[in-house]
Amino acid sequence: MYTSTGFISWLLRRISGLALVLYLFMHLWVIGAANSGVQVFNDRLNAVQTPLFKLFEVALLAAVVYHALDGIRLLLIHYFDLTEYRKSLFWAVIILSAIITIVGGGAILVIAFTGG
Amino acid sequence: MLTFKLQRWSAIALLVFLTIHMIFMHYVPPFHISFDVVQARLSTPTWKIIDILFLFSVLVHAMAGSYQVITDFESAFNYRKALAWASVIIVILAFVYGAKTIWAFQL
Amino acid sequence: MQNSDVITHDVIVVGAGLAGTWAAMTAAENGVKDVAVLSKIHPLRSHSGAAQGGIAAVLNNVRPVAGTGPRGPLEQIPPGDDPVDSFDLHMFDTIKGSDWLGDQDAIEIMVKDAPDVVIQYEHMGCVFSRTKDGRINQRRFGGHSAPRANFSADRTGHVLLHTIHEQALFHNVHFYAEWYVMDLIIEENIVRGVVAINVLTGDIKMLRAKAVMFGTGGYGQAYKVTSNAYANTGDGVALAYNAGAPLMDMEFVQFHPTGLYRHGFLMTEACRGEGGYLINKLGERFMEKYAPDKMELAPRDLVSRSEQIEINEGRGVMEDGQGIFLDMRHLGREKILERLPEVRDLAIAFAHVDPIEEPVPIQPTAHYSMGGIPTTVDGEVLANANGDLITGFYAAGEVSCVSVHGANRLGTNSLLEASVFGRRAGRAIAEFIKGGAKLHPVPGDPAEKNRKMVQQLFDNDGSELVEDIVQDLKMTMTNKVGIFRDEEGLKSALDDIHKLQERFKNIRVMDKSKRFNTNLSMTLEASHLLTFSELIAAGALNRQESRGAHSRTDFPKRDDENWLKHTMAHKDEDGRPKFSYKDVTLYWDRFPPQERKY
Amino acid sequence: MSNNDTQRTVTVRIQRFNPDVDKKPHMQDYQVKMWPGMTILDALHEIKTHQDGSVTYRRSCRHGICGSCAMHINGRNTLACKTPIINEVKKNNTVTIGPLPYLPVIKDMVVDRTSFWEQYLRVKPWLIPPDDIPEREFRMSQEEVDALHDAEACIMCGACYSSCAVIGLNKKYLGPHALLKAFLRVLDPRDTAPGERLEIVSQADGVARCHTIFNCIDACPKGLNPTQAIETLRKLAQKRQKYEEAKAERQKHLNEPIPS
Ligand SMILES: Cc1cc2nc3c(=O)[nH]c(=O)nc-3n(C[C@H](O)[C@H](O)[C@H](O)COP(=O)(O)OP(=O)(O)OC[C@H]3O[C@@H](n4cnc5c(N)ncnc54)[C@H](O)[C@@H]3O)c2cc1C
Ligand code: HEM
Ligand code: SF4
Ligand code: F3S
Ligand code: FES
Repeated sequence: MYTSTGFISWLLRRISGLALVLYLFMHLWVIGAANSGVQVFNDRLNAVQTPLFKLFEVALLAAVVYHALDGIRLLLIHYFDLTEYRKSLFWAVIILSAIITIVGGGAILVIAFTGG
Repeated sequence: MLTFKLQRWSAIALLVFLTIHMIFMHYVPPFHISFDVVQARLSTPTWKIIDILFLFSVLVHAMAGSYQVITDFESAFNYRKALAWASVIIVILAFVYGAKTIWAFQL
Repeated sequence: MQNSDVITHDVIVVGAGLAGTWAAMTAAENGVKDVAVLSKIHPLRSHSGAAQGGIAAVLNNVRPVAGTGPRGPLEQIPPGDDPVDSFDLHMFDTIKGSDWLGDQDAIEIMVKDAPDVVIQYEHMGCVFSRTKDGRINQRRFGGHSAPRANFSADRTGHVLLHTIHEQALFHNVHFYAEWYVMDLIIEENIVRGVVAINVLTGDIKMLRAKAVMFGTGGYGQAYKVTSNAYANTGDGVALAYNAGAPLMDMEFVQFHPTGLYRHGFLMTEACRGEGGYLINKLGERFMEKYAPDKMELAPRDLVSRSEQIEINEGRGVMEDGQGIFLDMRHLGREKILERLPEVRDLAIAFAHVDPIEEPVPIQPTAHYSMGGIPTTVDGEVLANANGDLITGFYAAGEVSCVSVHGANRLGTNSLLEASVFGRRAGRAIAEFIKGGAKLHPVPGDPAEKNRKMVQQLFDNDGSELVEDIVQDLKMTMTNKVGIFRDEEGLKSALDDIHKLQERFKNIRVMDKSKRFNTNLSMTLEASHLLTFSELIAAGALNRQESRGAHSRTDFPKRDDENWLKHTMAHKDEDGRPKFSYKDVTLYWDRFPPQERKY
Repeated sequence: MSNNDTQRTVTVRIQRFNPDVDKKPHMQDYQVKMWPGMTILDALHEIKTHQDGSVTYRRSCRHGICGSCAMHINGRNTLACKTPIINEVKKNNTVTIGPLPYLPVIKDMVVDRTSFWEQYLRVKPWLIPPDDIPEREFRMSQEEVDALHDAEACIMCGACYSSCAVIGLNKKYLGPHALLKAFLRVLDPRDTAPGERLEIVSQADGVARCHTIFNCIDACPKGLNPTQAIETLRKLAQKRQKYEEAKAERQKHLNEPIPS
């Protein structure tokens, strides 16, 4: 295996992307309960809004944030010919993702445990 | 090339929709989501259009991405026509199902 | 002979450098369907790709700015202005460079074909550096009295090689990459084919052909400090000699003045062509003493000798005093980055010196083999000094000796030679094949003979390591058959070589496997080094004069009366070389011999 | 670095594999005495010629221009002949050398490059020139030449190819080297088949399969940038017709001086 920042970013992007796809279909199923009536919908939704699921949501947030920022990085490189800045952009994405995940994730947890 | 392009366009669309979605679903009160909350929001047509477009772009993006991941393997690459059709069908089915769900909130 | 073991083609070219590939491509272009090229390394790895400086041709695109002298800036020649360069001038420079040993008919052909070949390269996609108005750019080179080195930054050979290889692929030439040719079969003065090892599998096969062409390159690996690739072991000359062909002017080996100190890699002559200085320990531009007019841009033999004198007299640089400084700082960052990027990389990687900021330590390095297989101007190999031919056998490029370089080659003339005479050989081969050439029977089973020979090498299990013999040979050649030579040294060199040949009988091949056995090919290469080194030393011993790259301290003068002739070496029955001599073709009225001063 | 330091003995750890006799690759250690300026290739030469003749690798030019000696040194693809050994000696006094990744091993550091050359052939590396050939050279500006720099300087060593994770998964991908070659021809003002070439690179195994992993740039021992070439090809492929027209227009003036 040949590693470099580019390779790591690609691996993380793949993993996060696939995780998001998995989540997407689960999400569709959860929301899809609306087709079976109000009660079913609210039950299913309550089930996924317990504190445990909130932790899971933070992980999800990390995945989305990283994937999206990395996607932005790629788009920037594509359209503005920034291959020379690939490394600094990679580190920028990592740092930004960490910050957003901590702040955003913290907010989710605070909201979850204080009840908003 | 088509997959590649779909992936980028849908990514740009997602940047908009996903950001809206994340902020409104998770960081704007009420924080506990229930049928009524969703129905209240979806009663405005703008929201309905946004959600449908969001659904469409995320499905395209997700399936184009998955297709790319799978066909990167040489063994799957040889069946890429079939895989492409499968992806298209999944996108259509999921879209119909999702759109139906969004419609369901009109009740 | 088992049939599955025999491969047959119309034409077999050995060597995929510029000479071999040009011949193959041209033959195919001219209607020969079945052309195969064998190369012991992948074609694109051939040493032609290492050439840096340029390829000579009178294009008259560029001239010196009026009144700025021999090292001043260059400018494009505006349309309609008078040309500065001419065929006669290029011829004269080449002849003078060759110290009048070059055959002037061949030189004339090369010079006149040159613009056409360079333009053909350009039309085939070669990316040359350009003048302002979009023509091929030209630079100065040592010994050339006009800017006529056409170049692509400092990777000219690389670009030419890739271009011609692509064209050969386009013309459906079949390449056998990594096939090592180990035997040439000539019987009754008619070529029958070659025996080669498929390096990947270790299988040894007979390859038959109506015509065989050699473009196997030079033999610089016989020296300790060399600019040459590992692959330049003179296989071609040794194989031809062993098969009964003569070799010509082997004693003329060119030493390049600017090999990177200790490593020998080339710092192209373009470093000086672009204006670099040579400086000794005292900070003097010592070329003032030796070539007041041309200075650093005198021909290579002269500059190398001057450096060696400085070194011998204690004015060398570096710890051991064996170096000279090449100073390019005054060229400026921009020019170095644009014109000499690869050279700068080399200096930084291997000498830890950035030419933009510091002078680079260099020393003379073995560089080019003027001698080789004698041929006509159409690449047909001569059987003897009388001019008889070996039917179906062709050669071109550094392995051959047409002879356009005589006693000393001018820079940029050898890419040209390989291209011009490779192309001519290709055309001649096409004529030969279309004229009804026959596939001649192969007597005996040469492949089996070679298999046995290899088996014997494996079984030998002696006590000598091949590398020790090679290193001793390199020391001998460098110290005794190097830039300066004398009788005593040459005799002792011959003695050394004979002893080494004896020691070689007692070698051990460490790797005995079939698959990709480079230990075996290195062993065969070592035997070739021992074969032709003997000819260099013996030829040098016989030639009692100093001419071009051959410099005898005991005979410091050129002697046209006795030695204005080519040395021809034949393998005698006892396995030792037998010498005869061949006249040089001179146009007495146009280019009579003169004293050579720069 | 002191003299003592450069002349010490180092361990060279080589991945050995001869499929005829070995079931799987194994590591073998050799001790080599360094000298100042010694390269990895020099060390290998020392081992091969004095210690173990069966250690196998490709090499020719010794100075980074022929592309033979690309291998995997301390986890990086690079040219053995251009790498001073002193730079690679790790804390445990060891240099680790193996074959280029993702390619079938023929023997030790020698890898099977068949797919590499096949992809090179697929992009039709040769120039397809205009029908009417002038007597003299085609006119090109130095800027047009400079634009081709990376593609023209490529020595086809394969360091990029065998670092690309996509190649690791799928040998049908054209790969950075072949795309760089395609780039050379597409941008060359003299080439008349940009459309055909862009068609080739837009197929499913062409530019779209590059996931911008950048290993190719990081690996290239010549400091070239195949990714940028791929990006450019992607852009041109999307406006193929316009580009073809622009090029046809440029080709009308191939025979005229570049205006200054
Ligand atoms: C560092 C350097 C820089 C140079 N710069 C210049 C320059 O700027 N200008 C210039 O004009 N000249 C230059 N030269 C000289 C010039 O490069 C060579 O003379 C020329 O390229 C020789 O070409 P060739 O085709 O004869 O042989 P090569 O390119 O050496 O090709 C030899 C071929 O023969 C094959 N071969 C050899 N033995 C065997 C065998 N036993 N079996 C199968 N195949 C075999 C090899 O694989 C190879 O393909 C330079 C030389 C060097 C060393
Ligand atoms: C703002 C949001 C997003 C942006 C900007 C974005 C951007 C991108 C980009 C540019 C790629 C191409 C990568 C490549 O070709 O190598 C990609 C791949 C992918 N994306 Fe997204 N994406 C976003 C959100 C999502 C979401 C929500 C999902 C899941 C549902 C997703 C799933 C995928 C998958 C599976 C891939 C393929 C991975 C790969 O090829 O390596 N993306 N994304
Ligand atoms: S791009 Fe660089 S790494 Fe790739 S083949 Fe060319 S020179 Fe080697
Ligand atoms: S490593 Fe491979 S994926 Fe693209 S950027 Fe380079 S070719
Ligand atoms: S030996 Fe030629 S690139 Fe290393």
